[in-house]
Amino acid sequence: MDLAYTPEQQAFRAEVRAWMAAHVPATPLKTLEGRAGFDQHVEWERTLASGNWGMVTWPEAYGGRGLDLIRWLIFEEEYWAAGAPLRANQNGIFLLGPTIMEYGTDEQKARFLTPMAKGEVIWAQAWSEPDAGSDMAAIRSRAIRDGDDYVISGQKTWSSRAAFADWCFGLFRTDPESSRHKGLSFILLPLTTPGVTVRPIRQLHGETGFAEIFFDNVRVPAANRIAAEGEGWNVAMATAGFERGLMLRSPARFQATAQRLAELYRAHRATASASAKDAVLQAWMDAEAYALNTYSVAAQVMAGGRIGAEASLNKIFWSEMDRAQHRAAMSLLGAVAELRTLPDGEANAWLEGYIFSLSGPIYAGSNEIQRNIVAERLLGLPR
Amino acid sequence: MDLAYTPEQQAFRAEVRAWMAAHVPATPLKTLEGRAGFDQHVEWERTLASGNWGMVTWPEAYGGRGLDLIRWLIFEEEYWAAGAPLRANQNGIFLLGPTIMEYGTDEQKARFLTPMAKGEVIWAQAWSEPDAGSDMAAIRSRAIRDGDDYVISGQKTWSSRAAFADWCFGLFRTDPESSRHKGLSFILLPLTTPGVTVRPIRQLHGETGFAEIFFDNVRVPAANRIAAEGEGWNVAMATAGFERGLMLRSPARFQATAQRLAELYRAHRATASASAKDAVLQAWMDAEAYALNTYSVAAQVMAGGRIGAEASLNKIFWSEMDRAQHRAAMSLLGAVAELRTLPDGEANAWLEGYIFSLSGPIYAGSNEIQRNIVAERLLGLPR
Amino acid sequence: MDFRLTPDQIALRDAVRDYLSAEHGPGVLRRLDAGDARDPAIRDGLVAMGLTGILIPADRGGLGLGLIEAALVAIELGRANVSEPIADTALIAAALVDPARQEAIAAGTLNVALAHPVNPWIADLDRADMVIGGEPPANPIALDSVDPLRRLFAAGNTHETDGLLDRAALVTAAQLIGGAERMLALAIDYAGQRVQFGQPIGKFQAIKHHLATVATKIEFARPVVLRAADALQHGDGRAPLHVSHAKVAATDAAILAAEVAIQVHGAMGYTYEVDLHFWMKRAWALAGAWGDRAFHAHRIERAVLDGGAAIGPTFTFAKE
Amino acid sequence: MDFRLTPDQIALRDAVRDYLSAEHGPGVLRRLDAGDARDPAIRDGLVAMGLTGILIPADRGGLGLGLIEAALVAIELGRANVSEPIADTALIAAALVDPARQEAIAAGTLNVALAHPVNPWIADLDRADMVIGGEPPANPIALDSVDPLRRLFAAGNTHETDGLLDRAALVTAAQLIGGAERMLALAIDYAGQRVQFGQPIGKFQAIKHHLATVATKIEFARPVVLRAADALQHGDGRAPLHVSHAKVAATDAAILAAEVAIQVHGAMGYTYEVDLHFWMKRAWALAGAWGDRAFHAHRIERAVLDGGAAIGPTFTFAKE
Repeated sequence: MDLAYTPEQQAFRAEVRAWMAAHVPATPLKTLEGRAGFDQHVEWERTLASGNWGMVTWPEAYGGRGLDLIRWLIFEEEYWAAGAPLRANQNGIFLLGPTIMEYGTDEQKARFLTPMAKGEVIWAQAWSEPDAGSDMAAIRSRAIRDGDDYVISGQKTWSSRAAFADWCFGLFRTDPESSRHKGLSFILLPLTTPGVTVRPIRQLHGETGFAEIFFDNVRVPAANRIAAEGEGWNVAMATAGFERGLMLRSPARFQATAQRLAELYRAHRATASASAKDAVLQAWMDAEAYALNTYSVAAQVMAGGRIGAEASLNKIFWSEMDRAQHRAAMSLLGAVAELRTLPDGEANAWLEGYIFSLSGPIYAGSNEIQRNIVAERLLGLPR
Repeated sequence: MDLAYTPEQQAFRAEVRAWMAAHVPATPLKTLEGRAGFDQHVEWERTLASGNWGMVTWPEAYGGRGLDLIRWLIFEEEYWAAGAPLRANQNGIFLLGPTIMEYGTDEQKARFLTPMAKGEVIWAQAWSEPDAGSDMAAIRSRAIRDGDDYVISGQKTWSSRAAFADWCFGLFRTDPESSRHKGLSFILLPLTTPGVTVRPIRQLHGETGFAEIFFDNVRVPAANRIAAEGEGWNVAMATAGFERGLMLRSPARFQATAQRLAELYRAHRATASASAKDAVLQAWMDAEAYALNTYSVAAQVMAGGRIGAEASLNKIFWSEMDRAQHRAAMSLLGAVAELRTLPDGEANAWLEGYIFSLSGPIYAGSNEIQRNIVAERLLGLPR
Repeated sequence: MDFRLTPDQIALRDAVRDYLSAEHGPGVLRRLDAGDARDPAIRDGLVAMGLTGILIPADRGGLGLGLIEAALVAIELGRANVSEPIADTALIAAALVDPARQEAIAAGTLNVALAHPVNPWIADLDRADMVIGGEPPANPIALDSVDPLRRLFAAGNTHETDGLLDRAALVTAAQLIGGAERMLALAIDYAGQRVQFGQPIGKFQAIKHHLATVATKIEFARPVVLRAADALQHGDGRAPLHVSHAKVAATDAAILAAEVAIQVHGAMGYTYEVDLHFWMKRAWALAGAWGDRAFHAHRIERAVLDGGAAIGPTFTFAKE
Repeated sequence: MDFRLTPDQIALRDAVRDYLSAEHGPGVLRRLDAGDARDPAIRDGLVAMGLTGILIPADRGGLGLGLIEAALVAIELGRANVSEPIADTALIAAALVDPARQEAIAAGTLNVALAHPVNPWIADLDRADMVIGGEPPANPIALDSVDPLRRLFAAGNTHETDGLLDRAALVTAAQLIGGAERMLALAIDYAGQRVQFGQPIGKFQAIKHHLATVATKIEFARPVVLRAADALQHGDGRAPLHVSHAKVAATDAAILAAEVAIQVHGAMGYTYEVDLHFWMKRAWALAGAWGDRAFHAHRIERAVLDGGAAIGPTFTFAKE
């Protein structure tokens, strides 16, 4: 065990820090959930790509820098410390990208990865269906083979970024006789394909973060399928593992939240309750623990280890930490917590963050499902 | 709603208080888990009976005073405020007594209730079996009818008070062909009956609070059966309801604990953590809430209401409150929490209480079972 | 000593509940959300029921009832998520104004807005005929609450008004209890309908236990609110302590109910398509209103940990 | 930057774990509990493995390893519930004595007891050759711990010794982690065997979720302990903060593991018949040892809330 950064790692940190200082927009971008803000975020993706920062761990051949996970963590730390924007590209670089890297053909890698790293194609998820949320094996949308194409019909929902994205990836039933986990295939398609209709879903806070996608005899080339026909479930499980695992939530974001929470506590010290104080300390401890665990998992992965059901521990921890951090902030804010704009004129980011944090224990597989996975696969309890 | 005590209720409180002041032993009795302490506690039951305080809510004909539940609550408040001992008689007066009152014949009432109220017969439970704990319907001990008798064989366990008690009550399978909830009968017998062997179980803190009871062709008159043959499950469910419900844990005990916890906090104020302070405040709030809820339920019962699945809410609440109160005390005590005798020479009642509190969420139906009951019977969720 | 509601109290509660259940369902909330969040017809209906006169003596046109009844009505207002200023005017201000104004309140012709240093806002200032506890700002600035049915305005100069804070905190606690009960009911409904893995999700033990925990939390908060109402009604010196306990217990129950209810609803709970969000937002709003959790926890702390206030069973009720 | 254990560290950990698993099972605990709680053979075996020399340079007969290795050994001692004073002598005191005494410790001929103002007791004073941090009382008074395998004596005059508290708190935290892992394993075993309602109770979702929560708590405490060991090893100025975090996280994990494990065991967990109680009692004992939760929470509070100590990612590791 060696917990010192090398001089090269420190130099890398300095490089990221300097670039971010020079390029991160001075004023916060508009919300990613609206057209104007989305375009700003895409523009930022392209600015990132101009510095070759799209996805530092990817091979140089695909628009990356070929760096290891420690550098990625350092990159993320400096990225969030600089107050850089959310990544419009998240579905691509953190979910689909690793999936293609593992299951795609060389041709698919060449075709999809570089535009992803460059922010030229923004990806949406097309996983869940109205009756297939936590129970993803209940998928009914069909992709029927017709020559060199599939013809897709059905409905997807909770598709993040779909309102404005370029392409989507998802699971479709290619064997109409199959059920549950069998007969599914993992297919990519442009959202501009004829027969695709996207209907944004209004979220509880009025934004449109995700959308429904309707497919009406949508024709997609079979070359857009990742891995063999009928192998979609395994591919999707790997993708879901990436989602829950190392990459979805980098620790620097939670450390930044813990730090802001400590500042909020100091501003409310005179009136704060014992429970709020305890929650602030716990937030700091948990953010630290999450960072340490991430460095530990990254070291395993760099040595050739794979993240399996451990990703579920991760997802349980960060999602409940995130909710607890924001719940503590709401408690500290007291009477102004409910205001969308705080008296100082700033948007109430804690309120927005609390609302968003409530989705954490639900999405990417509800925490009930995650605890089942931990119990059965890691702890060996009977199914 | 009228939350004022009547002058009569106040006079009753004064009467209890005066009697307790004159009679409660000045020095604490030895532990109920050993022979000497048990005898002291039985002696105390008889002292109580001498003042006609055995069970104030029972009819005068059975050794009670015919008082209502409000008086019972007042009695309990004064009882615990006076530092009076634990009730050796608890199984009898709070569990079996109400069961006989509801299901027994007049003859059985006359035969069993008065000696119970007088502390002349101390009762043990004989419910659980090695393979029938939370799953009480898995009972295998048999009582085979032979003329006017039953012949009992089998094994019971977790029998509280059995080491020193006089009689036991429990469920036995009277129909050997039956399974689960059917074919069970509720039978009472003296622990001195030939063929009965009691083996005390050593608890984790070294005491022997409960015992195993082995039955080897034990002959018991059929007149000792409560309710009809094969009706035992319904009777036992009623008894278990009493156990979980109003009577097992009177609120005054938790209020007394909350008060002692506040005093403990004051003694450790300079060093206490925010989490401990919050836990102490929560302990006070919960003890108050429990008292208020009990008065509310008592009023319903006095008006002819019955306690059904609501008893499960009660059991969840008090058992988790009890554990949290004692956990908070352990945290406040810090380094001395582990000592069985505190530096001032006093027994570490908080440690003993914490250990005992860990059994609360387990016994009388584990809290997992209670939450199932609440969800299915009160909330109407599907089974 | 009788903790039961009287037959009259039960009849009042049921009448309000039935009326709101019939007239003020989720469709009304959606209509108000799409419009300006207030509808004179709702207010007129509540006035016609006599609710504006609940605390006002009969000889001034009211029902002559007390704070227990006010709390019971507030629970129902919370259950239905009523946003009309009737709670502020009729359940709080009515006890604090002169007889002539009481008559006007009972008649439904006077709206009172409430200001207090503990709140940075005044609710429904735009349609208020008078303000208690502060100078109405000359140019009211509308604030933007997460709750789309709330109408808040930046407070100007405020001052403390005797009796206002405890009454308002009590009514707020009662509304939170009603809201918590409704969120639990919505989650139970959804869990019975939503099928995953071939069965209603309400069959899964994890879902059952989440909901049982919420039910327990609510069950042991409700009598705390009623005790506070009784103590305040009778002028018990411990009423502020009891009100603070009520506000904390009701807030904690409502916040837990919201978090569990959205978890049970899954992604649907995160949308406008189901109704849950209206009650969650109200809970988040009321959690900080009329003394946030810290404010009331400190009042309890001063009494229980610092104070000479004795605790224990003989101090549970007011008038021993 | 590499958070993995080195092959040597893994080999050491596995060797200690395998040895204790073979030689120090629950049967040993029961034998010690029935006797005087110490057995020279256990100590001799640990000395023979070289564990007393773990922190001592090779030229004084030791293994010349560091606090990471000491923490790994302490986790295994906790997992096996070893009660020998080897942790105090070899993992804590060894770094604080002069070279001659280090040689004696490595050889297994010197036992050191530890005193500190934060503890009201000295462990294993009766067989100690020397005491660090206090005057041994002339007539040691034995104290009665809930943990039958602990031998505690009332402390006499104590004073602070540089480096002692943080090292001891670190080793205690590591033992708590090992104990928590063992309690989780015991509960998993029991849940797989115990049949109720016609199935192993481990099939019930409620049991699964309890145990998954414990696993999560432990998973995110372990690296905190290793980071603290590294920081202390390298003399990082933030080491006390990191040690306090480790003690709090390990304590919370162990107390939770104990409460869940006994709940899963049901009434059996409340008896001497199953082994769980040995680990629960150790957890309750170590929770308050070398700074209780409040002591360490206050140290964190001073750094995080009061302090100038910057927090954030670049302060996670020592030597940036």
